[in-house]
Amino acid sequence: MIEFFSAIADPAVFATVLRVMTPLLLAALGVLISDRAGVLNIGMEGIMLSGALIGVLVSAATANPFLGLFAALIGGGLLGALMAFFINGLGTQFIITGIALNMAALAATTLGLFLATGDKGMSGALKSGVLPNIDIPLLGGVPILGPLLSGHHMLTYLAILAVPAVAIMLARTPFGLHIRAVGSDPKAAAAAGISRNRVQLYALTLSGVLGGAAGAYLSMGYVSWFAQNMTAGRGFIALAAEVMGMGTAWGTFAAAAVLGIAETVAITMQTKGLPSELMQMIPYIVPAVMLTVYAARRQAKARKIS
Amino acid sequence: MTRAILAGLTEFALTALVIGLVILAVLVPLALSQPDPLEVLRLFVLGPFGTIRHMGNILEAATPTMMTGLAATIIFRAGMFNLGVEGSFFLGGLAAAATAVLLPLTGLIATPAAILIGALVGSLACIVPGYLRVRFGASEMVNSLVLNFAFLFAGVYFLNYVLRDPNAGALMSYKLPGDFTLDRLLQGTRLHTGVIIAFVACLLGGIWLYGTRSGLNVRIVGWSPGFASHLGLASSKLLMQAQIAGGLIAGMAGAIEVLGLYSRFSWTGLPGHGWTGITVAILARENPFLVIPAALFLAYLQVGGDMLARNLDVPSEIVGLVTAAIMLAVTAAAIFRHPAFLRLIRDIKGKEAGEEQGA
Amino acid sequence: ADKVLLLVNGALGDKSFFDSANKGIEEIKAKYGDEVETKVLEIGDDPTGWEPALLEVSEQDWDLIIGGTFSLSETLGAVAEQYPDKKYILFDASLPFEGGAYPNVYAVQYKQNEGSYLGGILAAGLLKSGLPADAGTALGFLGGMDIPVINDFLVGYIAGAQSVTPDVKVSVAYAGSFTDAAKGKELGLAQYRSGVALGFIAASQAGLGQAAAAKETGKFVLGVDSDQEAIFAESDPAIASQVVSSVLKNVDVSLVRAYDLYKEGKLPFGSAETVGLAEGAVGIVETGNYEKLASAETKAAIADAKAKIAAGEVVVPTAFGMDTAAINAIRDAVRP
Amino acid sequence: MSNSPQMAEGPIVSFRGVSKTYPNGTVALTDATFDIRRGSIHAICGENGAGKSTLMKILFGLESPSAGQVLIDGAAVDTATPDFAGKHGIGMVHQHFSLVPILTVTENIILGHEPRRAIFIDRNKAHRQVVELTQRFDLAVDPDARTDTLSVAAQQKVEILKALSRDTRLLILDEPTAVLSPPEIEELFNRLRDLCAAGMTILFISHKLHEVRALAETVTVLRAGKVVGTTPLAEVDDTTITRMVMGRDVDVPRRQRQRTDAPVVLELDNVSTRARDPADRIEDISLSIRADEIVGIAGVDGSGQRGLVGVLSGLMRPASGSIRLDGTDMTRAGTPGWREAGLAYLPADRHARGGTAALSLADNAIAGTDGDKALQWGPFLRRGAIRRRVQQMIADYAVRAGGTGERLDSLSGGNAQKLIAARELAGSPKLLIADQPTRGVDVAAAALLHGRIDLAARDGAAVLLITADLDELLRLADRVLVLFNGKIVADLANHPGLTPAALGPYMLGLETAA
Ligand SMILES: Nc1ncnc2c1ncn2[C@@H]1O[C@H](COP(=O)(O)OP(=O)(O)OP(=O)(O)O)[C@@H](O)[C@H]1O
Ligand SMILES: Nc1ncnc2c1ncn2[C@@H]1O[C@H](COP(=O)(O)OP(=O)(O)OP(=O)(O)O)[C@@H](O)[C@H]1O
Ligand SMILES: [Mg+2]
Ligand SMILES: [Mg+2]
Repeated sequence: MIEFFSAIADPAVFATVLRVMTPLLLAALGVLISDRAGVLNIGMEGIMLSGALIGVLVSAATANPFLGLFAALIGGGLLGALMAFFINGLGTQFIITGIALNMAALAATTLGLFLATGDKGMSGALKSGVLPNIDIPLLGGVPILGPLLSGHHMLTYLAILAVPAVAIMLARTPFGLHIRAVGSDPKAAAAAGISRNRVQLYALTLSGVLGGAAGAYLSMGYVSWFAQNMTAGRGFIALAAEVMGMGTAWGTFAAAAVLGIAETVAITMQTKGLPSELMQMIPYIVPAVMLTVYAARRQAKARKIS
Repeated sequence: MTRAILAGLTEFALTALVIGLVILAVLVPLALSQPDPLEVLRLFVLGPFGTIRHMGNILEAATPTMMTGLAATIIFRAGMFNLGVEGSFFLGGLAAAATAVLLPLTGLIATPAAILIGALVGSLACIVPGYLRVRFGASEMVNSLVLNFAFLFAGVYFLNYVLRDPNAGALMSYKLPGDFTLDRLLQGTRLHTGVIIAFVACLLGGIWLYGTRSGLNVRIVGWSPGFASHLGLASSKLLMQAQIAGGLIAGMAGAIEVLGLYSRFSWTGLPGHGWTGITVAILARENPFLVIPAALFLAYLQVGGDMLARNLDVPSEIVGLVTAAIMLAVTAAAIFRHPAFLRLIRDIKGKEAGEEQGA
Repeated sequence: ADKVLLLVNGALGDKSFFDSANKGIEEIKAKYGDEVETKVLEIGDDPTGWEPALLEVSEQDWDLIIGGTFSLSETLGAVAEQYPDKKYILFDASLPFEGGAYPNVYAVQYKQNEGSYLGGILAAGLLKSGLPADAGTALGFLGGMDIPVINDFLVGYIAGAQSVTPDVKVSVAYAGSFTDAAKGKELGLAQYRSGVALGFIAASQAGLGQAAAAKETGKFVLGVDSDQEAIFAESDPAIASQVVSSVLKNVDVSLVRAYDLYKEGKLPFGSAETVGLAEGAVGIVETGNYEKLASAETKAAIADAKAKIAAGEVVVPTAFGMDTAAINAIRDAVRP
Repeated sequence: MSNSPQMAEGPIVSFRGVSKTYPNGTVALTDATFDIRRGSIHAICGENGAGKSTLMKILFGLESPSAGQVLIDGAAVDTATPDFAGKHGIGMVHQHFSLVPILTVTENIILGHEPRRAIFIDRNKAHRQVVELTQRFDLAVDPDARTDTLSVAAQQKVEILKALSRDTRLLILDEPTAVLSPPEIEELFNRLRDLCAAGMTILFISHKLHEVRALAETVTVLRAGKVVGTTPLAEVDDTTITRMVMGRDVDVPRRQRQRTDAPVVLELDNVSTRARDPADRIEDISLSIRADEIVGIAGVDGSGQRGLVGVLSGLMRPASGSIRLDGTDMTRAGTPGWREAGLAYLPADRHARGGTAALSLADNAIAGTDGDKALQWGPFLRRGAIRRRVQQMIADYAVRAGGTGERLDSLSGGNAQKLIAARELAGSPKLLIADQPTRGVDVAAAALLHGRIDLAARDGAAVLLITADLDELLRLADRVLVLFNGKIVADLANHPGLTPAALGPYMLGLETAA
């Protein structure tokens, strides 16, 4: 146990956890907002993928990575809004809508990449920028904590700041109240004059914005290009993280951190020569085990009380 | 009765019309960019019916998704959103191949034994998340989603360390012995007896769901757990039975796919037929009889898109876009609940109701 | 005109294998102009679609149908039997030609282990001299998946490195994906952290993730399949400067060579050839950073190895035919 | 209040030719025209499905009329615009609870018009507003409690507070008394009279004529979407109103018990449950019911009724005591055991527990008849036989339905309840539990259901009737037990002298007579 903590306190390992966690956390918070509004965003994977491509294309075209990020956020938001239009405007089921979006996004990003670069694999030929790491002025000098907390990617800080922001938004703002009301009982919310369609539209849009940021982190943070299907299932892991987080922002944060640690452990173990297939199972087994343990404990508690 | 059928046909016609419009909306701009626009439409729409072989391709592509669609239907009907079908399909194929490679079976029992073992092992991917839900209340959707990948990597590990043929140039199992195969049905295609199994399975599934007592009980448990407990139905047992049945069917589908089409096992990623099966189930409105046309329809789109990509300079990704658009269009309830449409259906049905009362 | 078709059972844009085959077709077209009509057809990575596609194109009026990979080989063989009048070229795999089988198929395979052997010499040589002293003490290898083709690169690479430094250490990892660049980058960073100075990235776009890690940490990568320094030369020079060289698998060269022979009527249908360094079908990039970084001694060692391999004096080990335990033994022997 | 003095004379609301056809083709209202006098308490009566709720939803801005106009203060208004109700000072207590269960009382009350500070909810101000509301209208609830932890009566109070929270001058109450006990109803009525005296206009919907009489001055009767008439209550007698509502006379006699010496069928000895929720908790309950005996349970909602039904249907196991049905020990039996032994049970929550909305009438009607050889051949269902059986049930219970293949949720609430009753009462049950059998059901359907319950008793069933409708209780029950805090506090033989008012003190735990 001590070994584990001292390993995590190693700035390099800690930074790995943060990097692995960042896209999961951004996406999972997006899923959280949609879920609390009663329309679980199954299309997160597709939104991330689109955000990743849009960010690269716009950043390459404008030579400004911040405009690229901005475009990724807008693009993600528009896709979220599009989902809301389909679900509430045309009455499609939210699961089908998400699956369809994922399918369409995979095809469309490949096509888009091809149209922009003449290449279906990756955008290496485009000169797209990366978003910067941020050194926190005073903190950087503090021993132990400084190297641990300073100098990470701007979207990592954004993701972590998004946790209290989402928590406060849900608990303390009228919009958050409306989200919780609509997600829990749309009829009752309607009786109070709150339009389910409008709230879900805004919630999915916001969810899409966070998904766009998660995608931009992959293509403008991790690496400086877009590659076909580069999200590699992170949108689905984000769904798992959100469910593990029990519908709260802080819980989602904890779940994303645990998944980040699991993946980091898997990566470190691989360099020690354990079979790669078994290491690749770790990030998938951990959420299943945690989910089940939580559920079992909740059940046991409920039984004890009644 | 006749009018009820007429009303059903009206709904079907509208569905077809909507799909037609969607295809046009996606394809027309594409077609116009081609030298011969009409050829694009002709190829996509009629191409799959052009030759026996292409029709065989449709059936071939629909065989696994009919069965995974059926499996997903049964699972969803029991009120669980268990996505283990994909994992079951993968494990079923792997276990069938392992049976063929590792067990000294020959003759007529060889293939059935491999399919049986494939079904049994494959069902695990549905049973585990189902059990964790029934026993502990853990979300079966998320558990099945992540466990699918865990099963995949465990399977690849098994393939690499146990089944791998070192003389093959890729990560592949040893060749499956000749007794482990399904008969081909049609020259020039790979259509095999599995397609008959798939059809029969869907029909039996439909008869079970709508025509038997246990099918009715599963539908009750799935739709309203409260009513089921009021009736004293053994909900947990019925739920698990549905997960087991779905898992067995999906595992069997994987086994049939491997034995019917391949001479070696070489999946190193999830093959995707389980995800398609989930789409099929939803398109079929969770009705086993409708699973057949829904799977055939998706296969038809697939074949049409492949033909476009093969014969014209059309990127193959267009199929993904068309399929996504059609999935949305077909499930867009707003179209089917539009007042004008409802009035039409009511008029057709209403007269019948009137007639019955008059009689 | 001759009609030549290349089937891509994956997707173009992999920056390696299929792109190289595609380049071969382009070179054929450039070389023969109006004498030849060429087309490249992507048939996707779902194996269920391959046989229908092969059957369909075999019905059409192509003279020469080209397809690659071991996964496609059995399907291609079965279809070729049904269309004896058509000619087929199978690359990167072979068929059992014994007893006159498949008289209309020509197969060509690559000794990628020979190319990566040179890569190994280069890497170990650079480790001795050429890289900054603080870069690290070990070599790395990042594979897309733990599969034979990739491991063939691995064993050649290790053998080459050992020929320079017998007790060289090589840290081996697999990304489990050829597209997950983020994962590739993390594995790369982990390797660099553990003391790796230079990693060989046989993992397509996932491998390029490690190139991004090299840029961040100031460490190095050895590219694969095509000149990966060139990919970033324009768009991201900082990455390009960390790519010491690339191990090449010149599918294009082998296809042009095969077509030349075909035109002369000398292509040996009904048999398989294995091409390597001697035919120029594999090799390493010897321009760019290689020029700058490699010491004269290393360059000489590479030239020497080329000659010896071509002469058959050095036989590079191959992962084909090795079982998993044997490969594990090799990996364990060099683990840092 | 935003009453403008110069308008104070004319009607506050006028409906002019209001019609409503729902998208599925249901014609809910045809040409409704009448006025509501400012400052009055105006009742609306009518059968199930007469269109009462629809009219109120239009006035509240939740639905828009297909034709016609609504005038407020004499001016035509556009309903169904966002915040219509807030703008015109209209509050509504909906027929079905419209509180969000996971929110607190305060959050529910401010929902849709939250006080803000910058972009945040001003929680202090919200809290103050709610406290002030509870004091002004003398309706005490804990502002910070989560709504789903409150009793039904407390939730009703929250509903009313919510309706009053926005400068309300017109308050709509759609069947607010259905879940309340008589003393609670009396308290509610006193509050409403106070509000009216303070200048508020109140629209009140109820199926119960005596309530309408007790509270309102004027009544409008709707039948099948049309206005039958609007009259001052003082000018009409009960039979006239009943005739207006029903289109004919209905008379509701008390039940006549046939045998008083029949054998005891159900016996409970000192049965207790341990449960956290008071509704599930019963203590030391002993009772026996004979064949052809209907025992009515009175009691404020949540006094242990659910626990009693739970142990008698296998949903809960008693912590102590014993239960016998027809001499067989059933103490530890589960639901299948109870059903096997001859339990029929009309659940109170009929939407969740009475049937499956998405399944056909036929499937719903034969659910739970596992092993009935007439309907089943091996594992297979005999569809023809089932259809004939269910058609017979539909005819016997006068269920208004399109056909046996229609979905259950195509039926109105009353018709669905008749179908559920037809299923439960098929065969001859030994024990019948009827939990709120006619809640929200119109008079004709209620009469039919009462007849069937009576018939089941005569056929030899012991009947346990749990109902909040004391008229129904006194009409049907042979004996009345009053539950309070999980205990039986009164055991009273029913006789014409027993009145709802007499039950009140027991229900509130002020007296005992066990
Ligand atoms: N949303 C809806 N869609 C379609 N039909 C509806 C809808 N709501 C109500 N109806 C129908 O409109 C008619 C009037 O319903 P409404 O709820 O106004 O009746 P009500 O008088 O309030 O009845 P109850 O006494 O049962 O509350 C009924 O036939 C009902 O079936
Ligand atoms: N959204 C809707 N769409 C279609 N029909 C509806 C809708 N809401 C209600 N109905 C129909 O309206 C009718 C009555 O609805 P309502 O909720 O008023 O029931 P009810 O008769 O009052 O019964 P209960 O009081 O038991 O709920 C039913 O036929 C129901 O199917
Ligand atoms: Mg009503
Ligand atoms: Mg009602």
